[in-house]
Amino acid sequence: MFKDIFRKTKYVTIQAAPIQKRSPSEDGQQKPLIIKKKELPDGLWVKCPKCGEVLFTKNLDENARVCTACEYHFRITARARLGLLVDENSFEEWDAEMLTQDPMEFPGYPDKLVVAQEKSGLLEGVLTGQAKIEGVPVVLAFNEGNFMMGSMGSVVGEKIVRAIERAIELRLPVVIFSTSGGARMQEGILSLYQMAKTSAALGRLAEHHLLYISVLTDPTFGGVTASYASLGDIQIAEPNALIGFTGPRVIKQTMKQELPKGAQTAEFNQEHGLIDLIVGRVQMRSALARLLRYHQEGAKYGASV
Amino acid sequence: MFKDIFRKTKYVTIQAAPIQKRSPSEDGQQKPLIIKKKELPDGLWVKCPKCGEVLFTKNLDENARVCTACEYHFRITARARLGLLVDENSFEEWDAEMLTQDPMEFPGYPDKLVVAQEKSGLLEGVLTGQAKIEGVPVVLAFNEGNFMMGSMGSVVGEKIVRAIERAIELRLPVVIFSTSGGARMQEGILSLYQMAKTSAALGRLAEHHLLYISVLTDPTFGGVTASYASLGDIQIAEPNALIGFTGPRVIKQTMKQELPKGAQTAEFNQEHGLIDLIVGRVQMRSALARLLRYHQEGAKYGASV
Amino acid sequence: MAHLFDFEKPIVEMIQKISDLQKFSEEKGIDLSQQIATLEKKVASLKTEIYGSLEPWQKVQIARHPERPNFYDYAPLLFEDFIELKGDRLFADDRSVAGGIALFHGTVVTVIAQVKGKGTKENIKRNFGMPHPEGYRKAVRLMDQAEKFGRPILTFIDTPGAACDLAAEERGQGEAIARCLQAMAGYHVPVISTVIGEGGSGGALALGVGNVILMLENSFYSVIAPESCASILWKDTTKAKEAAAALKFTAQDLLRLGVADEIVREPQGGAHNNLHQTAEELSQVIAKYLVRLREETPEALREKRYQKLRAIGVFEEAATINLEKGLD
Amino acid sequence: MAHLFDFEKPIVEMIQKISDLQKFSEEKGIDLSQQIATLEKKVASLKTEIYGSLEPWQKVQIARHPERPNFYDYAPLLFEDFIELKGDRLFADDRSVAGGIALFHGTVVTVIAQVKGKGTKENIKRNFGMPHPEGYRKAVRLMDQAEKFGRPILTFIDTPGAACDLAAEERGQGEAIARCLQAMAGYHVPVISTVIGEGGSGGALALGVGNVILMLENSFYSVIAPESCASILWKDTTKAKEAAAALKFTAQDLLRLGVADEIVREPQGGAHNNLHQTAEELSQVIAKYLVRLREETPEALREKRYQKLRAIGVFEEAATINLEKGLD
Ligand SMILES: [Zn+2]
Ligand SMILES: [Zn+2]
Repeated sequence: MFKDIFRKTKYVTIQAAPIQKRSPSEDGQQKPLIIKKKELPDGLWVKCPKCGEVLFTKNLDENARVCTACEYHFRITARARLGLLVDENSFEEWDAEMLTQDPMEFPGYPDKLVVAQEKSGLLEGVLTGQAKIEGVPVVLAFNEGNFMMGSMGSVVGEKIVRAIERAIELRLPVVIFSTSGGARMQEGILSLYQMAKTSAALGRLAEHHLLYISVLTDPTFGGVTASYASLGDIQIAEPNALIGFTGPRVIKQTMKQELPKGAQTAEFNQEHGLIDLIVGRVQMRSALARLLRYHQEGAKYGASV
Repeated sequence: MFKDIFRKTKYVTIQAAPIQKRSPSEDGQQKPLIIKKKELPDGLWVKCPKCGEVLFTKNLDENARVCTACEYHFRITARARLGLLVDENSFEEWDAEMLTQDPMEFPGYPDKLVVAQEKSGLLEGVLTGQAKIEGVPVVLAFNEGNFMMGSMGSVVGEKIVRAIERAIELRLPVVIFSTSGGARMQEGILSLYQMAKTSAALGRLAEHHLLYISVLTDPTFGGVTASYASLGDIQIAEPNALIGFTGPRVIKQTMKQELPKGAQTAEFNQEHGLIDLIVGRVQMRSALARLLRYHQEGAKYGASV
Repeated sequence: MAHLFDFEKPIVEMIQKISDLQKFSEEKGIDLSQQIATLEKKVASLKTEIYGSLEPWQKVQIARHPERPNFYDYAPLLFEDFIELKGDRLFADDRSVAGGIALFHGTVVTVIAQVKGKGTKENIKRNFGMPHPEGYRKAVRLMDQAEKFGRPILTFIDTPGAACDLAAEERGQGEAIARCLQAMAGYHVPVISTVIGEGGSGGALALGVGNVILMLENSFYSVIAPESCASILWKDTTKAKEAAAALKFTAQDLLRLGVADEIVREPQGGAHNNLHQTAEELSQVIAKYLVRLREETPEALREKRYQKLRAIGVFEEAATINLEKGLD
Repeated sequence: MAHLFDFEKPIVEMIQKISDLQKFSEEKGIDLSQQIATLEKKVASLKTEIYGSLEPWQKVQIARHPERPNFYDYAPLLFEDFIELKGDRLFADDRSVAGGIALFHGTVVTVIAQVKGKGTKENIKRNFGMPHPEGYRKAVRLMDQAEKFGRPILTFIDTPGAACDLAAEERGQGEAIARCLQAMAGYHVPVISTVIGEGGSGGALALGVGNVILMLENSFYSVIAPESCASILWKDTTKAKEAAAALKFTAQDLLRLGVADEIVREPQGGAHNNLHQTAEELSQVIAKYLVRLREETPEALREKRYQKLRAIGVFEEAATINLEKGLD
């Protein structure tokens, strides 16, 4: 299933202006934006980093890139998640052409953006839009881990806020899949305030009594954990996903504190009361469909599902 | 100061029917209700149980029965608290004539009530009414520790709820001084539900944006801690007061767990985030007056105090 | 009958006698069917007699029966679907409180339940059904969502009481219970609370602020454990039986006192003798009240719940005696 | 000048020279008043030059000055009365966050502030001004009360960042900050946030959702600590100076970027050189904005705060370049 749907949605055509390099050192040298088609892993097999099992790529893809031996969840792209989740041809992408600027003229940022665009096949680190899951309409956002580690800059914040605001207009629930290293340093204070902006928008959604499901995937840290990823009516995590505010390396460096084994996993977070459900990727679609269905407006008491 | 005001309010005249003994074993033997005048301690001196200092009763009374050497707070009666707190002649008592029945026909309850009435000089374990503190009108309730350890039965619950409901009508803040061993066993499930009843009434007060200050005094436990005593917008405790849900003896017996030194004190509770302010009895009146003044309706933003 | 109560012995002895007779009849080829039929009738009437007149202390034993069905036994029978949601978002997930979203007779509801374990290992995990503050905070979190999304709330009470240890004190057990009480009183959705086993004091009450309060036939709901009451009254925990009678905490007492609205029938001898039958009764009674409550407006649901609480308590004022509904 | 920065040395040296000349003049009875006056003028112009063109990294050093006034220094000067209220009601009282009710220019306000300690002992008590989740939860609790009672909210930001240890992770640091952000965005009362020292990333932002955002002249407010940024960019924490310049986090930068609304002047050399003067400036600027905000309706306060947040961010759509206010 995974592979087919993946194929259907993989080759997206992006028609937008490339990032403009503003760094004076590179004046004039505008490098055209190349959206490379991401290939499926071209090897015939891959070794599971958790259990060491050698897996055929075909089998792995067919199992949503979840190890068939130990259920280790390989990281996947935003578009792959989308493909796994939504009803065929139901996805309408929003704000695909929004582009990052370099407001701080931050050293090396334009180059990093170009690399990220090439690596991810996306113009920016989040994919937003509207779709149906088992027939239930929903607004969706997916962080793209291959885009500067899913970090949140102005575009990511703005696209997420717009998606939430449109959900309010359309009276639809929102599901956001997070994968992020946190705020995007290169956009400085503007990046930081995207945390407040997205949290505020979700506050408005809540006032409209609309459902928000946050799905945390490996890894989710920093400014994203400290904003939209933690504000779900329902918090779902993929098994074994690492989730936290401060990364383990930083904790070790600054606090000279070695985290215990299993700290910051989805399971650790659930034990500490922060996660409602741990749902495997293969079961995600049906789990979300049930939850969405039970929160449809007609499902309020007095009516039946 | 303490002594004078105490004298003014000490000799209350209670005109109400005595408790009716309903226990069949004591049929006919109605013991008349005697409200004994509570005498001031008749010795000239008393020894502080904390620091061992020998204190002259007169000095102790003049210091609100707070040890002049170590600030140990001796327990005091509801009426004594009232005297320490409110503007002269400003107190209007409510529901003074409400009497407990014996709905469960609980063994020995009528006798216990008579003893409690004699010991406390009150018909039941709470004193409620309206008064002014430094000119600010307020609704007040005081548990009486000498009445069956300040336990909450139907009358205590009902009087507190009525006081809260009248505060809503009058748009006044509420201050409740708690001292209690918990729910009153002898009234069974009816006693238990007074917790829900008082908590629900405070919920209504909150919806009307009226201030509720809970003052916890030594000791406050059980059903009172698990209801109105914990629901203050502002939680104040007297120094060293013991406050908790389960008493230390029961924890020791059931859990074989010895509490660490200082557990369940006001200071322990403050460290654990449960108490806003620890205020000595001598400073209580002025502290409450400030808080009440800052919450007067005119003090809302746009106006000055 | 793995766990046998003393008061059940006459029944078991007679059943044994029938079994012996059958064996004898088969071995010897003697027709004893008439004698056996007579004895079987006697068993039936003995059961009716014994189980129909259980003393409070005997009900306590049934309510605490190690094989008494807990919430997780009922859930798959009561609900077409149940999605458990975890955590208080603050400190931990308390396993003595289960909560989530369920489909009940086609309606989406929020469910909150206290859960005792079966066996020592599970009991330790679930702290013997005694919630810590995080359990009550999880309950409030999930019930707040029920309010947000307009779902009825079903609570299931089954606890010896709230956790009574240092950790509970440190994290504000009193505050957690009080907030739960206050929150439940304020909701605009239907709330139905059912005591399915032990209803142990404030820890049970925290989930008991319903528009409707139901009790399984052999459950009890008490301000204090009978042992503790005996210890206070007579300095003697072995007098729990007497205390049980004094506390008037059975389903029948609470119905009479106007606190409980209806008693849900259990199979003869207790719910553990027939889980499916108990679940079916429970399902029907809850559904009946849910249908009624769904007729009410949100404001009326809240106001009537408040008035129900408001009316609990017996006292007199001056000469007037205040007799609340349900009290004779 | 107990703590001296390198860039202050020329000033100190010249002051020393003046002192030497004065001593010499007195001892020898020679009139050097003209020379001294000249030097004093030079000191003044040197101060203007040095302090008027501080580099970002120098501002970081002033903002982190061990003697820089903290909230507890300002409180008695800013407020006619301040009643500190403690605790999150859930777990603990976090001493790196102070909160309470204060009288400010005759108006009752709710105050929330991050507090670094002075000296090692106090710093340990206050976790170096790095709040744990309970600090943010206390803030939300107290701000919710401000909303309930219609009080304006003043927040004071001064933290290297939120606590970054296992305990913070266990108790949901991310959740606590996120809730704080969401809560602040929703209030109907005026909210004024002032960065008084360090504004360290998400931990600072948590108190930064104001209708008005003010910054002391030598404060900074950054998405990441300059040392960490240098470590990521150049694998070299000693390049913090370069990182500080790249991050554009000074008060002047934030004013230009449209995030900060006004800069509160500090005495020459930094707030630690004159607490009273700084407090007076701070008081006047906050009061000015409070008067303005009090003109607004509750709905407008909330809506304008949302729109202020909404406008933060720079991006382009297709050919249209979105230029937000304040950005040139
Ligand atoms: Zn594997
Ligand atoms: Zn003493």
